[in-house]
Amino acid sequence: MPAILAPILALLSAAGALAGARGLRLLGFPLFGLAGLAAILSGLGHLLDPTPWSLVLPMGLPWLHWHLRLDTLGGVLFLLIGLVTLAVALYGPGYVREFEHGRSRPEALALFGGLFLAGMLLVVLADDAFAFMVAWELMSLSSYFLVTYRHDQAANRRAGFLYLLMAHIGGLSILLGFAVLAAFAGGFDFAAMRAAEVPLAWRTIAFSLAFLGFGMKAGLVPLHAWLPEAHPVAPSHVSALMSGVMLKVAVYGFVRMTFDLVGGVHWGWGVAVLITGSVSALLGVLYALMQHDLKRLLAYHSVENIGIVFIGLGLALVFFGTGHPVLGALGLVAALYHTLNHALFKALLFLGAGAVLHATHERDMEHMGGLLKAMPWTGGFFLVGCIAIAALPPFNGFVSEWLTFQAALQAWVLDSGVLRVLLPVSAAMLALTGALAAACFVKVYGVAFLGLPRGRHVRKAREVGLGMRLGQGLLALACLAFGILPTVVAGLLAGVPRQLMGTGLPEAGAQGWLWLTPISPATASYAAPLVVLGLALAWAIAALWLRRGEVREVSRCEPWDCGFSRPGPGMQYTATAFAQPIRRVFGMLFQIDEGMRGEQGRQRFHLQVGDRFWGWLYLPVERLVNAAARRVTFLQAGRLRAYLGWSLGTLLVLLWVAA
Amino acid sequence: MQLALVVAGAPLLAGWVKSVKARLQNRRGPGPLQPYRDLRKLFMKQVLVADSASIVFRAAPYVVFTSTLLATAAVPLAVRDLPTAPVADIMVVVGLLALGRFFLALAGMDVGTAFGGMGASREMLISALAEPATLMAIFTLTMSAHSTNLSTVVGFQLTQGLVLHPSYLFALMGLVLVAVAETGRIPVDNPATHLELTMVHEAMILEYSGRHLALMEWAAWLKLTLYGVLIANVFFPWGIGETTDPGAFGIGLAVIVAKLALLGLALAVSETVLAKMRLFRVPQYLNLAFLFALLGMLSFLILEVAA
Amino acid sequence: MTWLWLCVFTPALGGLALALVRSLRWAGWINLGVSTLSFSAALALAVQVAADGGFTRGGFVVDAFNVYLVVLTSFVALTTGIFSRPYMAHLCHEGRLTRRRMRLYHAMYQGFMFTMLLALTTDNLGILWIAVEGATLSTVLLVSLYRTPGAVEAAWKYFILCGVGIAMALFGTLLVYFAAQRVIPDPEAGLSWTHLHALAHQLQPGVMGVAFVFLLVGYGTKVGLVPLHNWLPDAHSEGPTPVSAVLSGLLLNVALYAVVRLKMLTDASLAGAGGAQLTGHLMMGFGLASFLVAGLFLHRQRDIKRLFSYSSIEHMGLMTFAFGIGGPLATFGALLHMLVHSLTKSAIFVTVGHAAHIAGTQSLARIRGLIHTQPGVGWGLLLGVAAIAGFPPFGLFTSEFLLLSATMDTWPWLAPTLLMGLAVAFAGLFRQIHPVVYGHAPEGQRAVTANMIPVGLHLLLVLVLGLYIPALLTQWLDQATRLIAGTGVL
Amino acid sequence: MNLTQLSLPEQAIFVLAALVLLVSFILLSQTRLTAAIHAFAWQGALVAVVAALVGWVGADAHLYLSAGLTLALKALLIPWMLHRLVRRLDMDAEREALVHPALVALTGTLLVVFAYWLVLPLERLAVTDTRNLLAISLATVLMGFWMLVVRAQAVAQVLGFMSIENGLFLGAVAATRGMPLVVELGVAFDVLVAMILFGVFFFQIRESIDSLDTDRLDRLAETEEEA
Repeated sequence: MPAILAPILALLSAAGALAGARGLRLLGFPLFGLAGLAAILSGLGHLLDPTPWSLVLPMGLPWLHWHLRLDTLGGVLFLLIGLVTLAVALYGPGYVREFEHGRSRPEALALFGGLFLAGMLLVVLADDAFAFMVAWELMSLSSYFLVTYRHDQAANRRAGFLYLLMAHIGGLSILLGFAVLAAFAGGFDFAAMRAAEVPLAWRTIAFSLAFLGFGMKAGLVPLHAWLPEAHPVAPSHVSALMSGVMLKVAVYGFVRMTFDLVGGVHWGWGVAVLITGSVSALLGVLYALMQHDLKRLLAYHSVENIGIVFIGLGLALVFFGTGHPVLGALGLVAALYHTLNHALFKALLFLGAGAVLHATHERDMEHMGGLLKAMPWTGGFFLVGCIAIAALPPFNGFVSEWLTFQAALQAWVLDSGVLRVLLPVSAAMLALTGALAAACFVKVYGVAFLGLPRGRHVRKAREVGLGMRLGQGLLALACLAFGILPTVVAGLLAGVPRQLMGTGLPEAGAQGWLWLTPISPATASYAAPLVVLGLALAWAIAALWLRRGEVREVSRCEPWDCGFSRPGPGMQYTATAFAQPIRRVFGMLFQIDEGMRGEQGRQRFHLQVGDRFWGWLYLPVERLVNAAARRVTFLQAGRLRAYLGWSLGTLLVLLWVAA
Repeated sequence: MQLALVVAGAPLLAGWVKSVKARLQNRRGPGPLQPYRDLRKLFMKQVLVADSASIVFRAAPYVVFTSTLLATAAVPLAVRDLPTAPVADIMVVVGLLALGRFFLALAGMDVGTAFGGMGASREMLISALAEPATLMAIFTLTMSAHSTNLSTVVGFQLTQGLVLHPSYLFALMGLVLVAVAETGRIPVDNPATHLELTMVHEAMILEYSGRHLALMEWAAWLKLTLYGVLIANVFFPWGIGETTDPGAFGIGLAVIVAKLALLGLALAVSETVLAKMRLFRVPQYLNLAFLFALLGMLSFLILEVAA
Repeated sequence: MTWLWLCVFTPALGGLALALVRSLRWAGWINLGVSTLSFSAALALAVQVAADGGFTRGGFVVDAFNVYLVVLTSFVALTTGIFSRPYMAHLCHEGRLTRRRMRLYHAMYQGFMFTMLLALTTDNLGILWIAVEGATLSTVLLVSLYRTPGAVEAAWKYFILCGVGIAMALFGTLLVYFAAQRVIPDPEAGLSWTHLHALAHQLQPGVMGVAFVFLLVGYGTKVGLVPLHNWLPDAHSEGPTPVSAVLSGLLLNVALYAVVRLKMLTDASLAGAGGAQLTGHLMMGFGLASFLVAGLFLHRQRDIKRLFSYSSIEHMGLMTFAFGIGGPLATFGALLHMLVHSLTKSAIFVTVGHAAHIAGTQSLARIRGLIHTQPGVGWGLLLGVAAIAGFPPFGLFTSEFLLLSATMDTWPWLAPTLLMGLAVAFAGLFRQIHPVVYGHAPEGQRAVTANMIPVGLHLLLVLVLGLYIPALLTQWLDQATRLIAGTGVL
Repeated sequence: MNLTQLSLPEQAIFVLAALVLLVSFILLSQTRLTAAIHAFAWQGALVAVVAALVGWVGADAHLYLSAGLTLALKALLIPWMLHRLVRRLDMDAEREALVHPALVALTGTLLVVFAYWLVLPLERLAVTDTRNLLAISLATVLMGFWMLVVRAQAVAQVLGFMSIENGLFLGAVAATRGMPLVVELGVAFDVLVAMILFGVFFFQIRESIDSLDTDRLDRLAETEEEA
């Protein structure tokens, strides 16, 4: 089906704004869902048959119309966007109902939500720099309006400003990257850029600009600061779209630009990407561990996962650059696989967080607890999300990290000793990241959903409506499916490197759909279905065998707790306490302000864990600009004669120059 | 078949270690078969569940047990090429163990007692720090064997015969340290203590009783055995059966039992001479492990890859 | 030709008539009527030109370059008139203005339009000068209309700086005439731009070089190039809002138009002597300086109208830079930028007028929560700022995109500077506007009767231009580009 | 060229032009307003006479017209208006202290030199034989500009502005035998309007800062906006 349908439907859903406050629910979201469906269909279509679809719209510049094109890579993104959008469309109506009577009315949500989706889809479709940039900035701008939707808190305004500013800077750097390519290609359409012969130096410049721009959008350390500010403050279904999809669009842009347009990759780029990715992954998860605002924590995890994706991309670049196309393809597939997975489970988690927010109006985990009993469905889906993002079998997160490991483990084929060391070390960092992520989600789930309720709101929590549960259920199901059928998915994804670089993964599915053997059966194999089967069997046996006899029934009693008195909610381990050992161990990475406040008797412990990069990068830049601004004011001291002096001086100097 | 053996044998190893320890501390401790009695007793007992506990609490034991079980299934015990081997390579094994740990920790936090949370928090810290070391050690092996399938690795070892790899030495040391940490033995954790502030593993299963407790304990012993077998068979594979015919199988079985007995002895000795360390010494301990593993990797890349 | 006369001289007559009309209500409507007439005449003229090309007759020249500016000017005059009728009437009721001053305002408003259109269409450089000077004279009293100390001061500075600057331009014109005398015997034709352009290659390079410097300094003062810009923020911030709108939207454009016309002459004559780059380099230098400095100034503003006047300086700098680069792409971009910038900027000033009216102040620190008080104004301001900051799909992005690619082709190492400047300016603009639009509105802040039609119209046009440039406009711009840069883009 | 070859009126032209320059020096350093206004009137008259003589030498009629125009405007009307204003603002006795008179004058001479250096290459091209006046006129323009820079007093600034106009007109006459008539009329009209507006502004400034010292108009500045 024609890919253009999806963005058109998205634009139509923006028209839901016209239908008043209830337009979003009754008109916006259904069209949203249709757009998602269309995207899924056309995406799958292009994964199955790789012949690109293309179209030229008579828009934009007179001599440069909008070129649209959808190939396999675009197909992956369409599939991804579609899945999340569909879930959001199911989830949204229930979620936004309460806004209809709030101060900030939902028309803005409908309008900019639709534009946002259309922007993302068009970015994927764009086949010339101009259309790409228009769609790109449309995406940024509309998402900015979504971030500032709840603008009565000053924090949200700050977040929105920071977000828009960094998005703009990133966009400019991307634009410059395109301009570099266009200067050699003699045109702004991607076809010309692909064809162009660009010397390595300029290729590297273009790559660096793209890395900067897309990295800024994707939230790589140290350009991540906007992400944990902006994502949490948007309405949750929007956070799901931003964290789940928009970051992926940035990844798409990077892949498109680096592998497709710039071409002729150099392994040095791979090293840069690899290191940045590893650092982002590790710092992302460490900062996430320190958070106790649920959505903020999830946002930091986006930094982590994007880091993992870029580790994969870095591996791909290294292998392609050193002439091992198959391994490069493996790295690329691993990265794309993780992109897909992260979209699914991060959207799932954000929707879950939204459901909790909806039910308890509470974002701070320190006030949650025992939600599993109150909201079994949400709790169950959230657990799936946690297991998936913690990269535990048999869910999808594990598969992509496994593939990344497999790629990293092939370092021995490389000639350069440095790379041989670098790859395993980054893999080790990946391992550490994974384990910390597991720790973090034990904390999240244990504190939020298990134990005893810590707050009044939470005690009164109710399960959310059917639509919201369906939305989460869809994503949870997808997580499981992508985890159990890795061979199929990897096979589909392998089409991307085949189209971009000319090599796929010949071995991946060679042993049949049951076995995932990325390089060769002898090297490594993973049969997810069998693992699941084994788990199920073992469980069944154990359960049946143990449940026999007279000791079947379970009797309840109050917890023993080493014989201490009955534990109250206050005695539970808090999120902060849970993270304390890790805070101690990695203390140097955080800006910790910790101590006792208040006078004798009524002292309170207070703890502030900040992001070091503010002090390292952002504030200095701001200071610099302000200083420069103060400098130039001498031009305008307010005295007319001084102004006249400037004019006369200018005149004389110019005359002297001219004559 | 072999899986059943492992499952059956696991408590024996634990018991063996216990009794040896007792001897070393010249006490007359319980015999090596004590764990079986414990299990029987627990299975007979009725299950008490804290009223604040949720479904996760009750499901956890099964998940922990089954995931550990599955992990064990992938490790060659007496014979090399198991039919189950290619299902899961070493990293899947690690992943399965992590899954078990994940639920263990969740169960710890479920009841909402202070100790549960404490145990979970510490357990996750230790495991997180142990992970890279484990992976590094494994990478060293797998990179020399060009494979992450355990049977392939073992086979590689056998075929190349007795070669002294400096890298293996480091990897071995690293892996041993990690194994000690992962299985919750002294000096990282003390399976015997119920002293509130020092518990890690015990703190998490504090609220369990009856068959749940039995499964938890059993899973822990399985894990111990698994690491034992891993170390034994990957680094000293000699004697393991090449084929599945009963003869080879028997020999392999005898050999592995002997190896495990030795390992258990070593463990017991170390536990007697060492004292448990503070929690915040553990990171340094695990850094040491990571250092070993990294050295192994480096020495592999520097000294051996040319070969 | 008749259309031209109608378009140019209606405002003159209207101005005279309005000087006599006493009734306020009528004055407002007459003002509108005159503008409408002139605008429709301009449209007719444009269609005619599109049909059968430009012409030079009776001391007037109409070609692709100025016809679209004529349409733009009369259009902005009309929409600003729509806005100003109720707005000024309201000021009069508030008692900030006496009836006499209202008459002055209306008369001068049309007078200003007359000078603008005359300057755009005349063929005679001398008359061009007179018209631009006339523009100063007609607006200087409007700037001081409120008679507040600030207004008087601003007006005085505006008067002296521009007067002196323009005087330099006259000397430049004189030198051009001086150079012309050797090639054009007829003294009457010696200042005719068409004649000069025809024979430009024979003009004495030395003289033309010096002449261009005088002209650049002269008209550049009116364009607001740093460091000649100092009058601009004062005049914009102290004058009534409609005046700021037309100053920013039209006057700067016309001044730049004059500079470009004369650049064409100078280039042609310098081309022979090899030093053809002189004008380009001068303009690039001025443009870049203004662009960067103004961007920095944005960060320190406290007055909302001052803020946007600096943004005008920034954009004029950008255009000057583009014209300085020359070449079809940059020229096309600059022409487009002139169009979209004046549309956007006048829309913004109209919105700002409403905003200041709502909050009862121009101080950025005290205008808060517009979106809550009056969503129309709030969104208008927000979108306008997004447009002026060069966000697609608004038209300014298109022109900046072209400009950037042109820079990349010719002066690659200037491109990063350009982008840095854009980022700085953007940050400065948004950090000021963000709290103004969002957040809680102060107590007792009421919505006012605001006529957002002009704003909506302008922004819509800019939006459309960002997505799709109609063929007619493309044709004009391309012809203009051919005229200026020699070759077109199509 | 040497003057001996020139006819008497031509020599007279040069003399008068030199006087124009001299007057602008006087303007520069003259601190009493009324005296300055007189000096300006003389400058206007001189320029007018120069124009007339050039017209007589070159025998073209329209220069007479513009000469008359200048005489009426610059030598009579504007000075008279200024006088009235000064009297109505009772500032006859007003005198303004110059900061460094010597330095100011010295810079003035440097400007003259600069003007000469700049114009020298251009003069060879002139068709008229009174081309050397171009340097003088440019010098006058720059001097007027310089006067605006050094004098803070509003009236003095107006005088500077007007003397720039004088210089321009002199240049027009000298280099090109005047501009096309329509232009000159337009310019004259603009100057007149400008003068009227100046008059209006004197009062506005006066009532806003009860003085005409423009240095005190420094409310609108960037530097004070310490955020």
